[in-house]
Amino acid sequence: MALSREQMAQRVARELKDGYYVNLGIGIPTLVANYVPDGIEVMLQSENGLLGMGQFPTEDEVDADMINAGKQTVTAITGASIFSSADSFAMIRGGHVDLTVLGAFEVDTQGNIASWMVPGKLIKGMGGAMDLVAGADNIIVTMTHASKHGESKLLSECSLPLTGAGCIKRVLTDLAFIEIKEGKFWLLERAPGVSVEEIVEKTAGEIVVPEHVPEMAF
Amino acid sequence: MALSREQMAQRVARELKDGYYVNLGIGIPTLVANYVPDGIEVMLQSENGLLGMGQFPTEDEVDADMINAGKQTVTAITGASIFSSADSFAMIRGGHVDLTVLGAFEVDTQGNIASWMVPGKLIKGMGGAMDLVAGADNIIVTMTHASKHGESKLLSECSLPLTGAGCIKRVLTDLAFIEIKEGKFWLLERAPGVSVEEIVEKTAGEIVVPEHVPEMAF
Amino acid sequence: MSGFDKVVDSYEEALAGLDNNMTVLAGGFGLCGIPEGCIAQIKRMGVRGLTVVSNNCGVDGFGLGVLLEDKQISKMVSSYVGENALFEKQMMEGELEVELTPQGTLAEKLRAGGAGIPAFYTATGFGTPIGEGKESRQFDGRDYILEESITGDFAIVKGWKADRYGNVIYRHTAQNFNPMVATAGKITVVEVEEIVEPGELDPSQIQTPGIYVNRVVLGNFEKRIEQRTVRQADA
Amino acid sequence: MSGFDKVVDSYEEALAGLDNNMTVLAGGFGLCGIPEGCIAQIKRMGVRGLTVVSNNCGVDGFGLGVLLEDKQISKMVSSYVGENALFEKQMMEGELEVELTPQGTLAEKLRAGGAGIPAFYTATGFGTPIGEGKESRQFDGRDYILEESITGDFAIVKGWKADRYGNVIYRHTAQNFNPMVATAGKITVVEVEEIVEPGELDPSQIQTPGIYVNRVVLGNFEKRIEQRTVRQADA
Repeated sequence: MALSREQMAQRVARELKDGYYVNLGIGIPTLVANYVPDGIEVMLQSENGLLGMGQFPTEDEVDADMINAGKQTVTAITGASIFSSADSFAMIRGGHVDLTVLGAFEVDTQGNIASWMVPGKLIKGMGGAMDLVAGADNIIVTMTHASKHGESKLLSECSLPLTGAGCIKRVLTDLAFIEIKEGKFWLLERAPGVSVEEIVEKTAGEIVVPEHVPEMAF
Repeated sequence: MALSREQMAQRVARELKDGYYVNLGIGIPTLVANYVPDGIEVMLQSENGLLGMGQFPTEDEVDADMINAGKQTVTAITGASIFSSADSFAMIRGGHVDLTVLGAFEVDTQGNIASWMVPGKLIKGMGGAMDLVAGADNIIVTMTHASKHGESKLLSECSLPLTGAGCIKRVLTDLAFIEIKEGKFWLLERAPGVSVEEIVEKTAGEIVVPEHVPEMAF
Repeated sequence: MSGFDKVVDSYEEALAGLDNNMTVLAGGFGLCGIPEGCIAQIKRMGVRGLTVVSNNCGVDGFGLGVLLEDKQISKMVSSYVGENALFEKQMMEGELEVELTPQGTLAEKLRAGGAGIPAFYTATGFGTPIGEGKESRQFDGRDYILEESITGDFAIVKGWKADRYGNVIYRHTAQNFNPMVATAGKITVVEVEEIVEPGELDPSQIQTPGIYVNRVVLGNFEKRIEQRTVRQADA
Repeated sequence: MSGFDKVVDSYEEALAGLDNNMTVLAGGFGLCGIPEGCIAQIKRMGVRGLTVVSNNCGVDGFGLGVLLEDKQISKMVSSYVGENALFEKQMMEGELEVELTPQGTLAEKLRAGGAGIPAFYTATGFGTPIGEGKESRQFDGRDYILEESITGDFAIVKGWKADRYGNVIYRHTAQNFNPMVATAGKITVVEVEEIVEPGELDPSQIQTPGIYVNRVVLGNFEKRIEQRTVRQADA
């Protein structure tokens, strides 16, 4: 069965390591914070200028001057630091964030990602996404494997305008965990009960399937 | 008579305006701070990261962590700010300093300045001088009009390696106050008792002399 | 030090000289840390044809959004502008030009503008529509695009506290774009919640030194919250 | 948060992994705010062939000058190096390569190195020996040269206080090059006068966030003064 949003977040959370500074995008990536494994501590970077983002405030703690990149009211953990947007993106662009998790419309076998613009539809802007994908060495993209109409989002070449070129190495979909290298997708794991055949069928770009494909367990 | 170092500083100080942020180089420029006219307040920028440099400390106030760009112990005035070298030179390079005063070996009619290196002699480095001359719109160079051997330092073309190209508009020497524009020197004022003839004779580059050349008064 | 006293008594004085067709740089992220009073004054002044550089354009009826009501903005330079129906409408109808710029590139362009750096290379946007028409080159085998700096006629900034000399500190994440914007305006106006005497702010903790600031004005702030997210207090 | 505890117990641990022919970035201006303990440890380790990037190279017998005694430095990147007889001698005899870089350009190269900006344009040095062989171009009618960023294998930094997470603040003008150096090392080591617990430093006042810092070590500092200038106390 396809992974739920929570399961996707849970699977991504297993990639966290103790001491990681992590930037989580909006949507499923945000949920990853709820599944940090025991014994592991991570610090969340919010690109509006906060390192060490905490939980939402209580009603009493709400402070208009304390928000995250999603413009939500948040708190800061003990030991957090707060800085300007230029300093925040110096951190991001300079490759100092250990892991970035973000959503996408499409990725392709070249590691390209499209996530910000659909021609003909209203374009709201890329926000910090282009900086995040260009700056990070270690990115996990989370998205559904195919659109509601069954069209694959894992392509040989993105059809939408790119957010970044050649920067994505790992994708977690609701069906599979996939690595991108040497111009191909490589199937690493499959969702519980999802067949390799279904994954291959729903992957438009070239995909390499090893002899044994482990099933994720939750 | 040629101006003393103190008189040179005093003359430069008359160019100060209330509210000016000023960077003073080592030597005669440093003395300018002693002659700030009544009713005028300036704030001194020291390029190691201090805006609002104060006087030297008393013995009791000496603090190894509080120095100026000449590596001298200093104090900070009330209302000073302290920042990194990158931020300090952002200020300088970005043209936010209102007046920069510094010494030189030579200047020429193109506004070029040579102040940091004599081929064949030990080269210590340019420190912040290249940034200062490139960043400032408003610079006054202070130097003697001629070398000890009587050789003019106001040339049609600098003979020494440059510190900056086309950036100097005003020079105060021990003999004259001179403007540089349209590829020529323009004599503005002469030191008390110094003749126009002497100035012209000691100026190697083309110099324009107006009908009346005011004498400086002290 | 009268020459360094930057405090003005009104927003009229604070924005004196702002005229049609100028470029205005505005601090803030979403509705957080925005110069509310300066925006209101710009609306009152009725100046038009403005190019506004700001990460976002407020919401309908608040923040920079209010300048859309009388079509005072002709061009926005932003990274994200989607929170505003009037914005959409004017953009769709071609009344409002929009130059989308990646958030980090926008922050760096403003910093560069203040720091006398005319242009810099960044990997952000290479191979995307943002890189099209821009010069690109490789360093160490990686592709980068050339981005030029931004400066403005006026910078409007929201600080927390400022002293009379224009030294400013910001509160929490209301810092955001404000420090860079403050460096990049020909005339920089800072509105604050509190004006203090020189010496009250620790010199090493000043985030915008007074050299960048032309005018300081005491403001009143609504501080509207865009996404009020809360958790239950622990029992 | 054990994964974020950056404190190590000794300078041996702090500089573990430093090897011959590496590039070391060092904070400090003159003898102010220099990482005294790290320098002493590099001397003890005896590593050689180092490229050292630092505004100055100390004096004879103190600061980076001590690394000259056993010829551990093969190249210095600095803006001003004149305070040191041994330095002169090694430079004159060709044992020590020196790359002079304008002070502001050096600061910006280090900032750029940490910030993922491979190169930027500056007017500083155009038309001088520093601009020779460098690409130049005009923006808005003015000439600029292209300068590339600097990063290093190790960054050695002198802070005032750090918490266990590696958040650092600096004291007065001992800040100088330290914050930029801290961002540009593959491994960044910060030695401080005091280690405090997380939360003791105000988040908005942290000058180097812990994300840049790999190791924090408690030091003892001589803080030698290069130019002791004093005035008479007022009567």
